[in-house]
Amino acid sequence: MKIHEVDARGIFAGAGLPVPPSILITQSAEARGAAEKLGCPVVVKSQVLVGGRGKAGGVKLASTPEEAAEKAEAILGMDIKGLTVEKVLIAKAVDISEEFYVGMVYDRVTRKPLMMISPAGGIDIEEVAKSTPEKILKVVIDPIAGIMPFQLRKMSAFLTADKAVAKQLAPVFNGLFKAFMDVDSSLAEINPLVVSPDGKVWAIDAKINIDDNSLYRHAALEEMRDDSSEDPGEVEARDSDLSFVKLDGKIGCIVNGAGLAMATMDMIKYFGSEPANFLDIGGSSSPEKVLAAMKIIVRDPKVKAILINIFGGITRCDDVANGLLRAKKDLGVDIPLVVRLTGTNAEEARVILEGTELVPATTMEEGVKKAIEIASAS
Amino acid sequence: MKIHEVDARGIFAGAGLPVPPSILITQSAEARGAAEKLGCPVVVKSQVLVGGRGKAGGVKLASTPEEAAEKAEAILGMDIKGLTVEKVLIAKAVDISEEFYVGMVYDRVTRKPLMMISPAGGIDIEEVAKSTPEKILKVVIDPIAGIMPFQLRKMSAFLTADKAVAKQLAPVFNGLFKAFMDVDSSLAEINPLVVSPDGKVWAIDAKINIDDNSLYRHAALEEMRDDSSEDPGEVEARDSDLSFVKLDGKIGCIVNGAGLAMATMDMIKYFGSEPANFLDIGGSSSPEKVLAAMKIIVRDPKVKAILINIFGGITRCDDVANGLLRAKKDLGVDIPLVVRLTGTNAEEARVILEGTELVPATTMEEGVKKAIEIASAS
Amino acid sequence: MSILVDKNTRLIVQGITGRDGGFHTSQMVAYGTNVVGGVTPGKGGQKTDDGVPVFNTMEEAVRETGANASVIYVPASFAADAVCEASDAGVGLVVCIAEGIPVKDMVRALPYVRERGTIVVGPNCPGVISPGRSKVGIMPGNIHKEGNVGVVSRSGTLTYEVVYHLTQNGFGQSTCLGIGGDPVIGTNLLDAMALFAEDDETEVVVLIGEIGGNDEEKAAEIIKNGYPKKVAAFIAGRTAPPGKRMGHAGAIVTGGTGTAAEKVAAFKAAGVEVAEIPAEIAEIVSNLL
Amino acid sequence: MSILVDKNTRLIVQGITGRDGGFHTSQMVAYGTNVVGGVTPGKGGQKTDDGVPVFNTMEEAVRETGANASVIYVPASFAADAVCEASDAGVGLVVCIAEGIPVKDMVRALPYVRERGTIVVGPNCPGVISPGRSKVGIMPGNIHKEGNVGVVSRSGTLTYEVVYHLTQNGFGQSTCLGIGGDPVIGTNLLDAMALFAEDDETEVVVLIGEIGGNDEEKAAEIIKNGYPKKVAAFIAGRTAPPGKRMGHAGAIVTGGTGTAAEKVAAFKAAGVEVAEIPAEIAEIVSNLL
Repeated sequence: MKIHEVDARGIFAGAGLPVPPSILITQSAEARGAAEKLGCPVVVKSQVLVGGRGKAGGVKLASTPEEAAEKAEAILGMDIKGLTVEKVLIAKAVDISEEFYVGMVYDRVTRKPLMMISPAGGIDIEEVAKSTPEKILKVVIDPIAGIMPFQLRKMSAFLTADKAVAKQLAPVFNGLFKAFMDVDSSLAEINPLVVSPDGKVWAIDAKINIDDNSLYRHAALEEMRDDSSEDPGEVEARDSDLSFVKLDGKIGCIVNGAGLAMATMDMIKYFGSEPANFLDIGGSSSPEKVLAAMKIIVRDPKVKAILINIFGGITRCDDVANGLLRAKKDLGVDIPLVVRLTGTNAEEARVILEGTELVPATTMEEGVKKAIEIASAS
Repeated sequence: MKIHEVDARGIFAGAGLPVPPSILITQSAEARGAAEKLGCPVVVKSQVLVGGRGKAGGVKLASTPEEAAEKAEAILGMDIKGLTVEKVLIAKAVDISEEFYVGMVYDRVTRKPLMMISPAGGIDIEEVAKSTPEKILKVVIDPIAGIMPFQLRKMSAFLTADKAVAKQLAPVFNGLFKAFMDVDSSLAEINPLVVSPDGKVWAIDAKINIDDNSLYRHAALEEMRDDSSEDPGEVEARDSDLSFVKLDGKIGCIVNGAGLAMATMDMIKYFGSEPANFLDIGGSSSPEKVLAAMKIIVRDPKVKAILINIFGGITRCDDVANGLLRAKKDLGVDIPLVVRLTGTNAEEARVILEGTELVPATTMEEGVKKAIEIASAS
Repeated sequence: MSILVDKNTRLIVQGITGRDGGFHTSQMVAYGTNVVGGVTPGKGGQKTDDGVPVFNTMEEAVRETGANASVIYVPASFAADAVCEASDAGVGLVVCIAEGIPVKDMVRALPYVRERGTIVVGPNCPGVISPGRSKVGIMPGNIHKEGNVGVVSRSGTLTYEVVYHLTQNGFGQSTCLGIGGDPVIGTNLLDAMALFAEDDETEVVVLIGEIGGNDEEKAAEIIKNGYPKKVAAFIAGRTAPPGKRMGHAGAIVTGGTGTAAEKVAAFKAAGVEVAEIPAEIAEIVSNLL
Repeated sequence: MSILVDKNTRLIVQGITGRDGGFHTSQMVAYGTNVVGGVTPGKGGQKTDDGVPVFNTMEEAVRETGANASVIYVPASFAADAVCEASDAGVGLVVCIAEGIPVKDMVRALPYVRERGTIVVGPNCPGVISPGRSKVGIMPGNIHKEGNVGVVSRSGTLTYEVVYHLTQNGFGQSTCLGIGGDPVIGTNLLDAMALFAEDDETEVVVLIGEIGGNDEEKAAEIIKNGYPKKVAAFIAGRTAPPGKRMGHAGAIVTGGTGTAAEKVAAFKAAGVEVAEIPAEIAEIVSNLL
């Protein structure tokens, strides 16, 4: 789960990181007061859950309260990568003499938290990683013991030779690690972490993703979820415990298992068409889940055929069959359904579907081909 | 370092353990007020740094404030194993229906904290360990991750089948572990941990030893040190960074290294005499340390000869020789000194000591035999 | 031989009295897996419908049954603790089927179990099966067949699909292993490859990868430097949109972007044939054998 | 052979610019130890009087010198971190001379280094010497002599005493190892015995124990069950008073009281001759060879 910068700033500040003060507003009329309270210059920052806000014009500097109001007015309501800006953060601006990058994720190889730092922070950090990887230091951190003193020394020395700055970095690293662990983060970034001309260190941007699996123990974080920044289909899918990503093709897919779902999409492409979505109904799927999946897919007017590809292990094919029939009836679905059901209770499912309009397929390949054929014909 | 029960209770209470309220007094006149404030019955407990206070009569129950005053009067000033009782704790008494033992140390084998628990707590726990070891559960605890939930379940189940009691035990185990780690303890014990007839769990005794090496980072704990409860020679030795234990024989020993010091004592015994002390002057020993060591030993009137046994590695033999000569002069030592110096700068030392009254020896065995001979002759 | 599980596997089911645990215990028993016991705290002393004794703790279960492996079906919030409990009790293999476990919990549990020498498969995985000998997990047993193809996969049902084609075409399996799709797992693609490398019975290893991470790229490197078994591969996610990126950090950590195209290219550069669709795996295996 | 250190040992001295570190670096260099570098944060770029280059971090030191071992002379409060730093930098052996380290610090450091495969000797120990090849520690080199007796000891100067007698009587040593007297140490008596068991050069192992703990009792059990080397023993502390007891817990944990009498009895029951005084060790070794 992604959370807004303003919430990430709050978490960082709580972990002791030096975050400049800021005020969140939703009306441009509030911008002037906020800027006056904070003292100018301020930065006016759109709060949307996508990257590249700066490049899209969603982050502006303002040197007077009047200017802050103007910028807020311009940014509120702006469209950034398909998302409408509904909130703006007015943050105290910091003069920048150096920009560092500091980020954390879990490392799949060592199975431990990994902190990555670079003295070349800012918007081009990915380019730095590609072209000058020696400018990135990766430090594996013991998940329980935390960052060792020798690691803090090494990391500080990698970013700066200035002892007064280095002294402020250890609490930043420790604070970022603490925040990362405390909120069950899957990604935490400060980009940039800056040094101002007076030698003070500031975290002027904040990004935190939360591990969805941990939300059951973080009620406060769950409240930071912003559904308005997401595709409504994806939100609905999540509420039904489905995994859904909208795409652009003609063939809707309902599959059990993420790997098989991707393989199904790949095969649709391989045989010359395009999938309309990724949809994984997961393991033990009830008829209700199939119904919910169908509901989301039929809403897409581009969809000309729906392929149901199920390899039953925990998933019972008869459950799926019943769900399909109910969906067809309840939703009045008139899009052709191609159904491939193999594995647990496949025979029962075959019996259930016999004599219906559903198009049966015995293999995934056959299913894909039939769906493409139907979609092309319509 | 040992600390008093009253201090250990404070540490336990701070870690969330259920410790009955108590008041420390130094005058018997304060006992009545304390008992009234706490509410009777109360336990009157001598605060001395030795075990077996109960058996020595240093712990008494009082059912009225008057009785508390009488008991405090009797206990204050009492001698327990050579120590005078100067403080008494008045603690709210708890009715007991079950007594558990819960203790923690570091385990040398796994190099991890080890919690030991028994449903047969109380004063005879060591007997329990010897005769019915199956009544003791030892649980190795991860020093950083702490006690795992499955371990808490197992431990609770080992002590009780009563779910309401078990529910109170998990915080006790976690709290004891936390206290043990937080104060750099080398030993922490609750004996007994009791269940009162109303089903409540109480830690009615508390014992904590602190790792001396950690005191540099625990100023508050260092203040809990009670020198009055220790042998003055041992206190003086510690202040001079020496390790000293008083014994009963005629031959004083000054040795570098604990192992060699013990081997020297063993050899004195082996050749028919008894050592007057254990004294390890440690590694890089300055003449000052030798002087301090000598000062402590000559105070013992039983000592008839002093054996200096040094195998110089870091310790320089000439340093030791100079210290000996200075001690002999400054302290006016007339007890015969037998000196065996081998290793680093032994030749320089030999030159320094040439022509003095000090009795030279070339081997440890020769030194021990000469010292015994001299001591027997005097 | 085979890897991880065989006729000598003596299995405890953690969470045996739960809905999933109970159902799959029956399935495993029916397949012939030697399920020697189950654990559910507070339900010790019972027996399941399959006659499997239930214990309160793993320690008790191992002591009473001589178990050497466990499979975990407990709810996500208890699963990491169950992994540690199993390891502490001394089993050498823990297969964690449970899904939805916070990454942090596994990150904390894995060093604990590694210190005790336990191999963890999963979490969030279908499990391990050595056809004809032992099935530890949730995969449909009947699609498998004894043979000399080792299968290791990051996904569940896609593995069934591939195995189905293998079996249909007469290629049995030594062991099929679903390692799970979570970011932090006990046994990864490379660990599984190392196990297959040591297995006499396995002649071909089928690697079923997918987008994300860079284990496939590393596997390709290992193969390039000389891997003792023949390898066939399949990568799912060629059409996946770049989609939800892991911020900058995700790209920095892997060095690449983890796309299917990169993985396919890496395998091809290592001389590994990569199937375009699952059915092709059987053809490739056929050519290799 | 020998154990732990030999002519191939490439040593870094951590805390090389300190008083003890500097002094013992000179001593080790004079003995012939291959000291390839030193570390003191903030003093990188210097050279010591012995011409040894100083680095800021262990990582840098190892990268620049190809070191495979380190010895630690830093103050107690920094020592556990230095152990972890050395392990993280990839050296296989860390000899921690530093004394006065809180037990908790080592308890937290040891799993970290074990995970990385580093052997730690100490803390609070004299170090390791393979006479004629490499001396890593603070022991006087000149009392040693090359030979086939392995010595492992819980104490420092007592070891010198025993080694002195061995050398005087013509019995050289393969390796002499002081494991340190702290309650929690990286390499204990049993670990050292296991290393000597694998060493072709070592024919007799001399165990120098003392009161406390129960490693000696366990060593006796190992010998009883068949240990491949001949063993001679010495136990210090026969006259030690029960003294400062470790509360009930201390006695419970070991099962015994850790007295010298118990340890001597255990060794004798295992057929190991125990010297009454240090000089006797040479006689016993003489009889065994």
